[in-house]
Amino acid sequence: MNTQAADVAHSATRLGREELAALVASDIKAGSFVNLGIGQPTLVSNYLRPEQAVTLHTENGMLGMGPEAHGDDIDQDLINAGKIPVTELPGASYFHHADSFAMMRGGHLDVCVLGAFQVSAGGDLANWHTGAPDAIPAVGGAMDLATGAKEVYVMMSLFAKDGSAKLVQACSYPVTGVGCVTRIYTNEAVFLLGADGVQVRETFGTTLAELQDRVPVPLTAALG
Amino acid sequence: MNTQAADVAHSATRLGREELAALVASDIKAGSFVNLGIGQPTLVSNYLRPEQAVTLHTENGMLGMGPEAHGDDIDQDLINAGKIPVTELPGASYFHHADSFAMMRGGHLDVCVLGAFQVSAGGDLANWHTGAPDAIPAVGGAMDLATGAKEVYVMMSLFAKDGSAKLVQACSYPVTGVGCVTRIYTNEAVFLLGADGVQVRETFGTTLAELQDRVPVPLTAALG
Amino acid sequence: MPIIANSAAESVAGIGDNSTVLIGGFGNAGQPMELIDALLDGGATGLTVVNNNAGQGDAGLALLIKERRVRRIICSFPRQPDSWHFDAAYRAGEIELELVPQGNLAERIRAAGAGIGGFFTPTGFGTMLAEGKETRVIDGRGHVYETPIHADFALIKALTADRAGNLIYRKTARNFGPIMAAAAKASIVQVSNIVDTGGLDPEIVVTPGIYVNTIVRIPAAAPEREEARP
Amino acid sequence: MPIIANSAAESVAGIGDNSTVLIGGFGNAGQPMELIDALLDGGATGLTVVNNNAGQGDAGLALLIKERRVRRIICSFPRQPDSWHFDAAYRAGEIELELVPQGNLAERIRAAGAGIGGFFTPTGFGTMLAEGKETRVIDGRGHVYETPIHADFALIKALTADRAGNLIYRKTARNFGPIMAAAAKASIVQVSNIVDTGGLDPEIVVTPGIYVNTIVRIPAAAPEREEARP
Repeated sequence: MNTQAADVAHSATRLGREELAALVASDIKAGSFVNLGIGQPTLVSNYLRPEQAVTLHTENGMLGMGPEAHGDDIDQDLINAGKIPVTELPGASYFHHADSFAMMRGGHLDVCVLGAFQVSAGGDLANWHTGAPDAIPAVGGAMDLATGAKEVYVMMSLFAKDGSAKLVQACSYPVTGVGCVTRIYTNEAVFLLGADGVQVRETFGTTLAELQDRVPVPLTAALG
Repeated sequence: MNTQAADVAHSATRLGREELAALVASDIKAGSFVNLGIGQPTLVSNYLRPEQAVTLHTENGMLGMGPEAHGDDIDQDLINAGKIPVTELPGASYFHHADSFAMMRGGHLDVCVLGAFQVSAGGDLANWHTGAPDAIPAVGGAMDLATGAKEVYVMMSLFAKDGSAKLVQACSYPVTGVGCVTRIYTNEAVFLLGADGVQVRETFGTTLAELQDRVPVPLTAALG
Repeated sequence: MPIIANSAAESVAGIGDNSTVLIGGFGNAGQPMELIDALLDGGATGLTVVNNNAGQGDAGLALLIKERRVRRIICSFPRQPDSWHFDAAYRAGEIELELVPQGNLAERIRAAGAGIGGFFTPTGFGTMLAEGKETRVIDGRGHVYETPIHADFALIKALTADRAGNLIYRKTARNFGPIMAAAAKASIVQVSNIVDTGGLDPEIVVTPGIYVNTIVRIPAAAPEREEARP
Repeated sequence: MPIIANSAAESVAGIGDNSTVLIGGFGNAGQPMELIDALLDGGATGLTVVNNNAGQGDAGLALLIKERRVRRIICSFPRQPDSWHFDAAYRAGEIELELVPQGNLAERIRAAGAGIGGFFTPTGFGTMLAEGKETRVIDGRGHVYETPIHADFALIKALTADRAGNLIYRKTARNFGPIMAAAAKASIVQVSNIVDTGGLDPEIVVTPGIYVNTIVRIPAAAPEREEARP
């Protein structure tokens, strides 16, 4: 087993939310078309550099979305999927909902970044429903994003409040999409999911061996 | 059998092509959205009166098509389905091919007017293929129009050059659409097709009784 | 040619009990608030409503639900911090919910307008929301069969109409408007401005007039609307 | 960001043998003649071409067919008074024809771009063109199952692009452009004008730049083009 900590890049401390967002941002290839989910993934936009020329999509009908609007720039006809007023960048375009979801569902977005309750070793994503019997369900565009984007990056804490790992062999929460997640960015490590199973690209304030003790799926060090 | 000639409006002589086009035009309800097929149906546009406020659709992506363009008005980017330069009326709009056919296929056009090789008593239309084994087939938008418009009016001569009726019990030519034709305008009579079979609304230079002798489907006089 | 109604009340007067009504908007953007209010005042009940959400706060669709006029709702995201009227109706078993992934919602509405009888999509495959649905593996990928959402009426908000019914929208307020206009038997549209036929460039028309039955001019939102927003 | 090519030849240089190529245009409107000519000059063969027609006269697609570079064509209306090169290839059994009703052609291209795995349509039901296809009765009406048309490349003509690849078109030259741009892995677009990013109003963009990979500026048609028209 190729599980020696020396094989994996690591930093001394766990990442905070902002550091994690910065890391995700730096990993997005220049020129990409990207959809950032509601909540933590939205932070990624603060760390995208202009020279990356990343174009942001919002599923309510816009490409070329700019930062959150403030003060006089607030326009209630210009909001993002979280219903927060945003701005328009040069080169933006507007389109209706079916065209917007066709863009997602047709595989045209390079990356979407989503939060998660759980991700399975096979890339199943659970992020829409706690499964609680009395919960009022709501799905929004999560299933379309999970299924449609070329790459699905998940941002989440690696462990739930009860200490259980959120990277699991099989999701116990209702799934959003099957075999769709390609990367998981957590406060303790970055995981790459694929045909070779779950690979650890880097760790933060921990080692691969320590992670393997706490995460119930086989982990290997990512090559190169 | 309600086949007495006295029951059917008639005129003394057969209609010419232009008279037939004028008749079809006068039958189109005010405010209708209409698609006129290539060839003889195109003549109908010359007889639509402005107060009818009929809006013409052309399947290559336009609503609000105006008359054929001449001289300096010719613009090779503004053509009809027959690839003839046309003009744009106030209130026109342009859209792409999928949106244009969605308009046809979604049942939004009130009437389309098409030519035909044959129409069956049950409203089957044959107008796209002679069935000759060496013919190169071409279908264009005929099947979409036949299937999508709320009403399909056919304009044709009632008899082929060999004297056989083109209104038949069952089409011998390959069909374009099944049970789609609602009216047939011919040089000798106007036929209404529906649940009550084939009704003759009016005759031109002939009588219902004479027609019944020459047309191999049961004919009745239209009520009212 | 569409009818130009004199008031929101007049424009929705034809909506009877048990109608299926598509309501545009995503959040407040594109939400035809005055038409919804008129529908509430008109008294129609037993409605099936299609909207991305299930009402927010104490306005619009939320009030229709509060008054138990909505028998059934088809939406993607009913649960919001301020969806208390829906929450109460749902927990009381007094509203039926069909939860649909947002892209399936949009595509099903588009399919109705486009004359598509049904389609296969990967979205939702293998999830709770596909339970009981027909599935098919296409090119090695699981797909779910989805059907069109037809409706009697659509209530839509656009920016400007011409008298032929052509519409343009504003920014992300466009959202569901164009597909809902095409999917309903009758579309009722509130606009900020009405211009003469010919007043809109044919190249920029988003919804062709063929999809519009009734237009009513509602001047742009007054400042107090801002305060009503969550 | 799309590549801005220096010439039509450069823009199509990546199209290899046996590619599937969507070609826009209806009649001459929207036909990317210079890109087709460059494809001819480039020598790619064994192509599958999707176009409404099958070439006319002695230009463009007709020459590709004349030179037997097109193994298979998917179109709605191959037979024209001046489609002699197609006619000859077809009668010689040297080109494969898939004849598709024009609306199914458009919807199948749209489905590819929109990630739809397949759909049911009434168009063609009960006709020769549905023979051997899956059918289904939906709400009492016969439907035919149709599948998406994916492609490697699209060759498109638009009026203006900005440097982000956003496109606008001109009148009925819009036709297949927007749906082909979305259906192909790589879209190559000839435009009359290129403007800076921000030079197109976001409300009037017809094809968002995400669908555009290569742009080449070809000045508007010179007068001799007129004579080449049938």
